[in-house]
Amino acid sequence: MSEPMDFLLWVRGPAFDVAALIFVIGVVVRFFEIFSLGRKANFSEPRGTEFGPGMKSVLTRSLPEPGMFKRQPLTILVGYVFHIGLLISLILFVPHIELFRETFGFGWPGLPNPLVDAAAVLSIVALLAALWHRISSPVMRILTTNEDWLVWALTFLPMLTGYIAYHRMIDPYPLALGLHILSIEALMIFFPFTKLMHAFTLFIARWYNGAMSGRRVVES
Amino acid sequence: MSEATLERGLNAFKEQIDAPVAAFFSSCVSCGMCAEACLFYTETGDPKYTPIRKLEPLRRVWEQEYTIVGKIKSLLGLSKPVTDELLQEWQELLYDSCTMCARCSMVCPVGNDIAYMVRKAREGMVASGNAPEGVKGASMRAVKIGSPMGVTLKAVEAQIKHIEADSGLTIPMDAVGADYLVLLSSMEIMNFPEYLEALAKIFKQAKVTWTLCSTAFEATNSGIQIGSSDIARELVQRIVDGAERLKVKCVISPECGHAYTAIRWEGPNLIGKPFPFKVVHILELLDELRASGRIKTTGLESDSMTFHDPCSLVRKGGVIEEPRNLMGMVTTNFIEMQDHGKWAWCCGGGGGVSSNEDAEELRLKVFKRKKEQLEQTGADILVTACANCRLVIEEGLEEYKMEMPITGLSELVAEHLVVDETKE
Amino acid sequence: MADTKTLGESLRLHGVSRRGFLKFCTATASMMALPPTMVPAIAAALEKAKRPSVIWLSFQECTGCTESLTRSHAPTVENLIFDHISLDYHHTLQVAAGDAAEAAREEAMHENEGEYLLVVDGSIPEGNAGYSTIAGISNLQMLEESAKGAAAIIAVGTCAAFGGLHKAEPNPTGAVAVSDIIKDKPIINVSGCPPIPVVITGVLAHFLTFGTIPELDEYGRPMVFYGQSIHDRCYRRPFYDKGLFAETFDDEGAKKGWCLYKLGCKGPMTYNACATAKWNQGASWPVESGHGCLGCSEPDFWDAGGFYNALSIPTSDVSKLVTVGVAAGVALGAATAGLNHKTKSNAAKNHGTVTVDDLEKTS
Amino acid sequence: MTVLDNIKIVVEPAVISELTENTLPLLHEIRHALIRLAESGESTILDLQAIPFGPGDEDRLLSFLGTGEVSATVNALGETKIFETQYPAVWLVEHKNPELSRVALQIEVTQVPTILMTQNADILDSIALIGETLEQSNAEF
Repeated sequence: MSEPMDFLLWVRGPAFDVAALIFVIGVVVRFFEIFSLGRKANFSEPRGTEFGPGMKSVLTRSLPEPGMFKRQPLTILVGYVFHIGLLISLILFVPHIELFRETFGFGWPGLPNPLVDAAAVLSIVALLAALWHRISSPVMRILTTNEDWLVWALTFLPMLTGYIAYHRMIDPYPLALGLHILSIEALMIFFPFTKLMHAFTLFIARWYNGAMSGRRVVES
Repeated sequence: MSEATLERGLNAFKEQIDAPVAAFFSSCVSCGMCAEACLFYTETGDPKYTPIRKLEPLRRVWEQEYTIVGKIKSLLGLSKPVTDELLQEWQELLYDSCTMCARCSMVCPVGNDIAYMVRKAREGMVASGNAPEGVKGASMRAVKIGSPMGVTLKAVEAQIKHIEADSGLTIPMDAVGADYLVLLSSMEIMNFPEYLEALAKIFKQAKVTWTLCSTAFEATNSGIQIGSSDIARELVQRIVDGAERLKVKCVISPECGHAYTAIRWEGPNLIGKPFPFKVVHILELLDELRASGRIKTTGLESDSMTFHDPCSLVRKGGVIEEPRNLMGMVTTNFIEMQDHGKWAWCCGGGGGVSSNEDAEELRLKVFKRKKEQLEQTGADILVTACANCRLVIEEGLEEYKMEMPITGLSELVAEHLVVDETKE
Repeated sequence: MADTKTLGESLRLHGVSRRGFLKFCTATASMMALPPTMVPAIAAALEKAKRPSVIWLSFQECTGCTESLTRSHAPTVENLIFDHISLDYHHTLQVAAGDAAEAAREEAMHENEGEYLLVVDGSIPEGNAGYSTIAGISNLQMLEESAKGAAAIIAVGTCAAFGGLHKAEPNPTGAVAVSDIIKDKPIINVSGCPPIPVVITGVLAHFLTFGTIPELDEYGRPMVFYGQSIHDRCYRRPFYDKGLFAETFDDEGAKKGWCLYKLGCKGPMTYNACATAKWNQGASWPVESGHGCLGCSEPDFWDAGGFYNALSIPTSDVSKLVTVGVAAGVALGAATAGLNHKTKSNAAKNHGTVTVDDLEKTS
Repeated sequence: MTVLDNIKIVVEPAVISELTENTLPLLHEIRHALIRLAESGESTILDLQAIPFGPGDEDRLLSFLGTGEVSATVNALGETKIFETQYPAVWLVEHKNPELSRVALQIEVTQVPTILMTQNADILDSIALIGETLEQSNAEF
């Protein structure tokens, strides 16, 4: 009789614990995996510094080179809309902020819900466009592995179920909310072991690129 | 005698993978943006040339050897192994269709330095015997004869005599205690002796003491192009020994782009310690002489001129401002290409591609990109600072039946140099 | 005890005029949360409605549900309803005691076989039967006996509907809901701790009026009362949408009546009629009085995380979880790093210098 | 009760301009009901107890609606107060029980609220009653 509620309690309880543990352990392990491979000392005489340019690249790689925008506007546009929409939905929606506050002990003000809702819709549309692009672009198709489909689905489902839960399109609400949380748990479990990890490692990658270029005074 | 085996190749991959490589592979989301930066893709439209895809063998080794997921996948039999067939197939992608121009490394949204990884992937290709014949031959000649084009010391000496006779300038050889050791690329010796003559003229005017070295005249490094640090080390060691023997303060890399990368950035790491001398690119030195007023030019050209940036100088060397300062010394009508400096497009012949016969057809096809860039400028003359680029562009222009004189920047500076007529 | 008069006849006997009857029907429609357009249909049905027998069983409970019902406001309308039902057994309210009381139950069951309404409040212990007995009869036995001849069962209160407080972790008595035991009868769950009185009478009125059970949701609750969440009907909802929240119970936001989500309001997951029916003669309801909804009409609400934790917060201690995760990650990561290091140094050891003589592979 | 009477109760006056998100849609609904009434003669009844009012919302709404020309009281099963608001055809009907608690509050958008109209059965009863009285008086004379 009470399955949806049992389900909600399960995803908010034991399932969340398991997912969060796997997520945290996985991410930490992945960092060890990466950094344990080290980097050889560089004996060449530097022209410039590493740290500053590295940090600069961390920021500047978020902006596309104008020529690339002309060649591949869809990737860039979809990338922006999706990521901004995702970030707004993820970190500026009050119920999510409460979760962060509970986890880290501090929170921040959220956005009014209709704005978050609009961002989420844009993000969902962008994800669908990204899927279409992945299917139709020869370059993306040749690069695409099963992991890419998986990662797309893992990203899409939380957005979709979040939208459904917010608009109460599935009854009862505990089921809708439960599905949303479950989809995020799936995301968390797979996160460290798939390219979803790029959300963290891209900062490392960008820094290395910027630092190695900075050493030669090339703006990267 | 040992031989190349798959096992040695895999071992080399394992050795080469470091934290940046792991961070790069972890970050790739298969967005395909790198393809748009690569002339082998933009000019052919063939998605197999997408830069990040060229690293599939390296990526597999990384995943299977250095990640938990990869190990689990291997246990479950879900991993695709790196086989000799795979490496054979990838030879075209890692050699024929990559000049290591690093343009892709500049556009990757997550910051992957793809060229850095291609360089590393080639280590495994060499060790497993999957390098192209042309590049192998160049390495063989470089190690055994002393130059990838098979130029011997005798040939160099002949050229020197020729230049000295023509110009009345002196070209010192093995002069101990000179400030600068001048290195040359084979192509400069054989195809563009003007370069050496230009240096002799400029250095005389600027009162720079310099010398050539009989045991280390060749600057290019086939080891870097084929992707073997062991071979590259042997070649760099010759230069280090020569420079130490002649007690020079500074080694001058010739215009050739990859030679600069090899000696300037890879050299010290190959021998595992800092050099006891400095390394400068010839353009860096010329710009320094210009800035300090030691060389002046006159009779500036009025023909419109554009400059081709060798990839190794800009994206890998940071020598971007210097050639522009020097262009200002020789022409009043300098036109930049649409994509220049760090965004310059490769001529298509770098990274060993020009010495790889397998790649010739493809190289000429993708030259279209450079040709269009050149056409857009409407310039009368093309100036560059790399003998390899110059030769590749000449061939390309011929293929596309386009008339455009090409000249080296150092020669151009020498041509307009104000020479004091004082007798010694 | 059996009465053959219809409700219409009974009302006219009480001297109720036709305008009075219309008014009564209007009030009943309002109580059943049915639209005013239903009034003529209600009038026609009530005119012919027969007087049903009701047996009320109380098991593991606190009598809060009965309290809620008997202290309900607007007594006239409900009184008329109650006047018209025959409450043949309710051990808290009835005068009879002991054997006489049980005899009354058996008689009502016998006389109205297949037609009486069974109302249950409280959960049923499935563990030791001795946890809760009435007249020496275990709750389980009494329920099974009484359910056999019932036309329908109304499970009043969250305990009867979902197990309630007793079923909360660790559920020492093995408490279950009525629906966990009785599978072959229509069951209407009127959840809430306690349920809104007007909802209890509304359901009775519906059964009385139409002789059928109302449309139910997936938890067996009448859609008219439980069809919408507290959140959707909450007058503070506009503040939620604007992102205006009370952060503490005494801050400016609280004083301005902003949304109580952050203070743990379970309104979004709770389906009940509090926002419209309200409590204490329509005076107010929990959210209006400044306290978030506890979610009392939902299954397992006792175990659904702290009453003062936002709904989006997992039930466990997340910070602790993260700390444990990081510690475990570091340990496991160090092991992985060691493994990677070993692989790499082995590769370095196995490195055979590449010379130009071994660029070719043997075929 | 005297103790309770000592508690000071402050009633804040309703401000019409501050119609909230709960009351505004209702006004729109009334407007649409009026249009329906004008076009097709269809009446509408809105049950205010089904509307999730916040504190003061009801007062705000009622003061916005104001009072019009007609008011009436029906005494049947307690008192029912009916009045037309300042918007003609918008009626407010409040049903109370004999204990004076409200049992229903409705807005009727119609020409005459149903409760005011005499029921057909009552007309027949009325004919019979008057007939009876006349018969009796005839008999007396």
